[in-house]
Amino acid sequence: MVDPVTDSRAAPILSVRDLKTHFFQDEGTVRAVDGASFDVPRRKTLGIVGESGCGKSVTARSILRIVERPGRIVGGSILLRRDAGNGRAGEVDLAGLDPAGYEMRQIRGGDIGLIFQEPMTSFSPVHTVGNQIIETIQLHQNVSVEAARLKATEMLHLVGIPKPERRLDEYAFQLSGGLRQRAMIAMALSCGPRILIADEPTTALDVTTQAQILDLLRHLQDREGMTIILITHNLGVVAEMCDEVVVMYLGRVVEQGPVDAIFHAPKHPYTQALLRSIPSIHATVRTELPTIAGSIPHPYNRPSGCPFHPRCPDFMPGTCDRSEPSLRPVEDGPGVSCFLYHPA
Amino acid sequence: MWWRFRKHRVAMVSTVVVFLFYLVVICADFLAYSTPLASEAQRSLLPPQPIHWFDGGRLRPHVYGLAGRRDPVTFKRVYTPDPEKKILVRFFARGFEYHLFGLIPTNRHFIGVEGAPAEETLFVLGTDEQGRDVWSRLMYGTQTSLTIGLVGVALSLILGVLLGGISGLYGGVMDTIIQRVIEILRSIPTIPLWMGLAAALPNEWTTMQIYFAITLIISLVGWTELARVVRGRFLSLREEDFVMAAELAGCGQMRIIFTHLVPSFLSHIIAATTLAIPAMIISETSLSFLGLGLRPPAISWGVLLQQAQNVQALAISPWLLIPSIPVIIVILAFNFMGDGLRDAADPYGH
Amino acid sequence: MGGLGVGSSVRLLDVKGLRKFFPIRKGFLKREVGQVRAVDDVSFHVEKGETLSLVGESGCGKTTTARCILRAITPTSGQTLFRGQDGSVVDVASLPKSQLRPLRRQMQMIFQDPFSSLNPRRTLFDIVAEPLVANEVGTRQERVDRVAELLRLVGLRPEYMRRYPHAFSGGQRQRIGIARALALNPSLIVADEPVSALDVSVQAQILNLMLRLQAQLDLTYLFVAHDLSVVKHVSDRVAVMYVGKIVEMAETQRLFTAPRHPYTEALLSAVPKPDPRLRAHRIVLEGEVADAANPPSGCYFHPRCRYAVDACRQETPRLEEIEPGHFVSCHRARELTLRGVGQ
Amino acid sequence: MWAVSVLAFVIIQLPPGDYITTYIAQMSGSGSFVSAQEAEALRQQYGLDQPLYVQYLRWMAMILQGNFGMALEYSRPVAEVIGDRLWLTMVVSVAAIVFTWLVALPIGIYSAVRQYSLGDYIATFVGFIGLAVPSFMLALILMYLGFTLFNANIGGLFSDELAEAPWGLAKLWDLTKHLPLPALILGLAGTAQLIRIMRANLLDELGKPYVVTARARGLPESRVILKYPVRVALNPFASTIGYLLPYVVSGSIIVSLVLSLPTVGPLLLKALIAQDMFLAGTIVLLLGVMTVIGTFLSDLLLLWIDPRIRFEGKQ
Repeated sequence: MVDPVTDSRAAPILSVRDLKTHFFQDEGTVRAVDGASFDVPRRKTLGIVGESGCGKSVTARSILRIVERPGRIVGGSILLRRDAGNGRAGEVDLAGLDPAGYEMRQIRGGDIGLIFQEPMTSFSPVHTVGNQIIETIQLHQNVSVEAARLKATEMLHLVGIPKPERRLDEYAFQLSGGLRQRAMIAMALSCGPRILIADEPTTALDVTTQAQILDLLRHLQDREGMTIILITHNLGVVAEMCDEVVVMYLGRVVEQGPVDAIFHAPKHPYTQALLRSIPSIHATVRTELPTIAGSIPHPYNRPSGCPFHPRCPDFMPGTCDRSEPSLRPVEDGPGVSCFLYHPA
Repeated sequence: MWWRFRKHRVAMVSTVVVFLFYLVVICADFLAYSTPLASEAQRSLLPPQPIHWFDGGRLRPHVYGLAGRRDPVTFKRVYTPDPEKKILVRFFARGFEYHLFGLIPTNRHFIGVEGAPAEETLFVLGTDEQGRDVWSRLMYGTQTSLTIGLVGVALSLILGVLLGGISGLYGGVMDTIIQRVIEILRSIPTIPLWMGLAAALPNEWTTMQIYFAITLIISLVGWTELARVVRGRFLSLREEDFVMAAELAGCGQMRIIFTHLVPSFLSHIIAATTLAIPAMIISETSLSFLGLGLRPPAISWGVLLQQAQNVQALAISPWLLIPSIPVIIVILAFNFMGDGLRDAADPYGH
Repeated sequence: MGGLGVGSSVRLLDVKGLRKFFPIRKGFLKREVGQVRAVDDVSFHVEKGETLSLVGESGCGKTTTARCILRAITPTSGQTLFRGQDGSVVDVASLPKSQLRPLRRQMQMIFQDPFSSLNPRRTLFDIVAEPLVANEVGTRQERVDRVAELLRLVGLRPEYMRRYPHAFSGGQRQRIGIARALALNPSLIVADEPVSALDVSVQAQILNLMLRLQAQLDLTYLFVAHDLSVVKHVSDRVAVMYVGKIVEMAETQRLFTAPRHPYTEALLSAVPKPDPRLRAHRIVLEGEVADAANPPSGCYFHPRCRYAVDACRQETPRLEEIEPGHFVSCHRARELTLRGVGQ
Repeated sequence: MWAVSVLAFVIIQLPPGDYITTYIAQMSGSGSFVSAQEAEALRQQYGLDQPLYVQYLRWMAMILQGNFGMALEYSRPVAEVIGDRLWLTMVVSVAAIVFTWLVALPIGIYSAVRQYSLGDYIATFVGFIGLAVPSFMLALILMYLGFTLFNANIGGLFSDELAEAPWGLAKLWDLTKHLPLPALILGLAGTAQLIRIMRANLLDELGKPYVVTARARGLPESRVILKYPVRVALNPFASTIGYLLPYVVSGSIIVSLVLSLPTVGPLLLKALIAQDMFLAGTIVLLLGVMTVIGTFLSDLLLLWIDPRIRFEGKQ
């Protein structure tokens, strides 16, 4: 296994190596994540992009060890490097922990926070917003209810919710979509995690609300110095938010690199095609878009070799359909998983 | 839907069981070997006679004759099997005359004893107080109880689909009225309602009249559930985009209903109907058991079980409880079948 | 409403003062306690052969407008004048339901959800031939030929005719939906978010298909969408809606490069651009979209508008043509210089 | 409520003839003769000669004054005849419901959380049996088993020697001892149903994002399940109380008959057969009222536990 991006900066806060998460169903096995490797640089925003079924959400859930049955991590490691600040310095392999054990539970919410696409359904409909935030705080910090409540109010204030004391006692369905997502962020950040995983945090929101939430995330990152893993299918959001980008296709990382390199000098044919095919607000009016031929294969019949080869314009018969390329650095930076750059 | 249903093994087995039971319904006369009303005070409360299949290593099915004597202490007749007296059981034996499937006149029965004197006859499941053969009565009871379920469900189905359809399709005032009626009907405890209605049946009515009245009464409550299912499906389907697409394609109201809506909820109706049948059977059985449903000389499972109402009778002749076994089996089978159908009917279910 | 200034054009659709209010019913007696002004005095027209896009955020009334035009729902008031293929003009909004049928052949819809818009129990042939059958067009063999032709037109193999929709991917299903819409050679196609449920790479395929079909079959599109990037790729003109009203309407290029309404400006600025070098300072709107059941006084946008003055709080602005073909509903439209997006 | 009273009246009026007819029949059965004049006088006395709506209004007026009329067959006021029995009906029903809840909740939760486990299959199967066996049949079978295996009569609510005794601690204790069995028999079908409802509700809820969120916040699994999805799944569960009560009460009629429990069930049956309209009417009416109360209670409960309903319309 060759390390992809490891530059001179401090060790990445999280390293995923050859992660495999499979879903064992009656009809067959879905290899949702199948050998994904990437690093999450400290205090930066890493974007994970890909189309539906590429395994980006499952990757996020695998990191938190909340993959649901019949899904299971069948291989690989997830190394979390905690710093001394939390009092539990050192490296830990999340893939090796008991998903229901104490240590993993301390990491969830304590070291890694998670926010979801659906802010409406991410809160229990029968508990107040405050109840859930206070619960989280008390779970990870040994404080009284009053102190936890104070902290929760502070968090709501921090994410820009007006009248936080009152909102604390309201239910999620009483808040608007934007406020709900803010409350969700407040809950995820209430115990000061070093990593925030945001799984499609703005997909369900309107553009103007999306702008508000993205702004908030950026602001919070500057202030708290946390690492963000932003999972999205929206390349615009990635371009605006991320420092580093991971591109996934059918459960594998096809390319990783700094955002500028990915958008202006993409290496992998999939990344190139994806970027060309997105409708742009800067395009000339009424123009045809270059498209990627075909459609994403059904999860039960993955192509052999490089998963992208049936749709790839640079397909090399005899190579791409025979063996699987691995993620390797090319030139000075980005890691690419393609035989064009490192012949088999 | 079919292939999904077939994956449901228990449901498949249950379907076979239900099918077998209805075979009994069709062939009740053939399976019975004595007329259900033939009574003989001398033979009251005979215990079941187990069939012995082999005799001296040869297949020669027979039962032991029963020797009765009166217990000098309790004055009750006690019967003991007499291994010496072997009564041969024949297949396709001649018996009373009947019309097979209501058409073919015959006197052949599945099993029976031929040409034996009155006391040397067959009581596979024993006899009741009046000395009537429980097995034969059970066959006829099955016929009544299972058809009452079907007829009742058919009535409920017509009422339910009609009213539910009107309610879901047109909405407005009709919907409100039908919904209120359903609510009121459902808010009344069913058993007192049935009891009240059943008690209202005149004593002088014939068995047939009572049979239909009872079906009417039990379907009175049954239709509300079906109407709710139909209405619910109509309402949710009306929201589907493909219905609007059909409307925009210029389809008439009738075409939308029959090519888009009905096929989409037909499977749900079938499932709901299957689940409604056991409820009907239970209702009939309960009412007859209370003496408010079918009355003798009609025979149904409930009527049969009525004899098992008191503990003393049961303790002496536990075979009177035997009719409860088919009741439980049939109801279980219908429930499993309906459940399987319901799972298979839901195209978006896991 | 003034004309567009393009002399030779034919107005296929002319919407005047369209309104759709939904009653809010509450409580035990379902008493009407208010109204949601989903569409509130909307006027625009669509010319033959062009694409007009209705854009706006969720709940702005764009979908309701589209459905009112098709008479999938009956509008509260207003006119929608439609020019039939025989040249006659009828008001679809006030037509009795029984007379809608011939018109339905000329206006069709493409749906957002490629799953719920196709009946899972019918084959591709049944689905695509439905409009033909419903309108009694052709013999069975002619219908088979027509369906095959339609499937080829949208890029599907005619051999798939006997399959059921569940065997197809989202993009392919959307193609089936398009084939159904084209079956009767309509002149107007209303597309309600046709690509928003699709993956990025498939979006491009469907958009291209729609553009190609428009040129090939001389179609007119009313395109309803929330994604401004998609809109830019397909439309000739764009109308921006906010809380049931059109706030700005202009040719696409002009609207994107030189918007005149502050809401349009904010909307354009909020769209994330897929280019990290363009991380410009964004205009982030404060607050939430106004409630259509209880809208603010004056201009509905004023509580969020950074240019709002007193007049905006009191007077409701009217949609005015401030330049030929450029309609804006803003008191300060003429004095403000707003930021658009470059090429 | 009004509809219930009308319906109750209609039901009891449906039988042809009236109590007097039955009375005459009984009298002639025992050899005495009732003259037409006497019958007429009796009818007048009880107001049975009036048109139906008048009878109905008179009946309602009486009830509103707290007078339920005379139980003709017993020649005692209805209230007196029903008295204790109604109370015992309630005790038995409530016991059955408590049993239902105590059993159905944990099993339902277990079944959902360990879906497709052995325990789930067993629970599902037992549930099916519970649904399939009519309660009176279950009562019969248990009685038979009790009689043959333990030689004990398991019917009744009191021991023979205490049945007629005045209320006291001993009698109360006796009642408590006798209660579990009728409660089990009555509650089993409902239990089976509730297990299935709970399981289905919970399975729906378990996949919701808020459960995943709760897990992602580091909550222990037991708390994740019990605090969140179970709480939400309880809502539709609560709404079943409304129909559980009348269901159990009406079920108790048949079961009481088999187990010879001193509840209103056997009384109603006798009254219906004897066409004792005041008694039967009152019982049906009371059962109807119980249903309405049950529905009302479950609505209140729902309002209390589900904030979504509580805040509807307050926005």
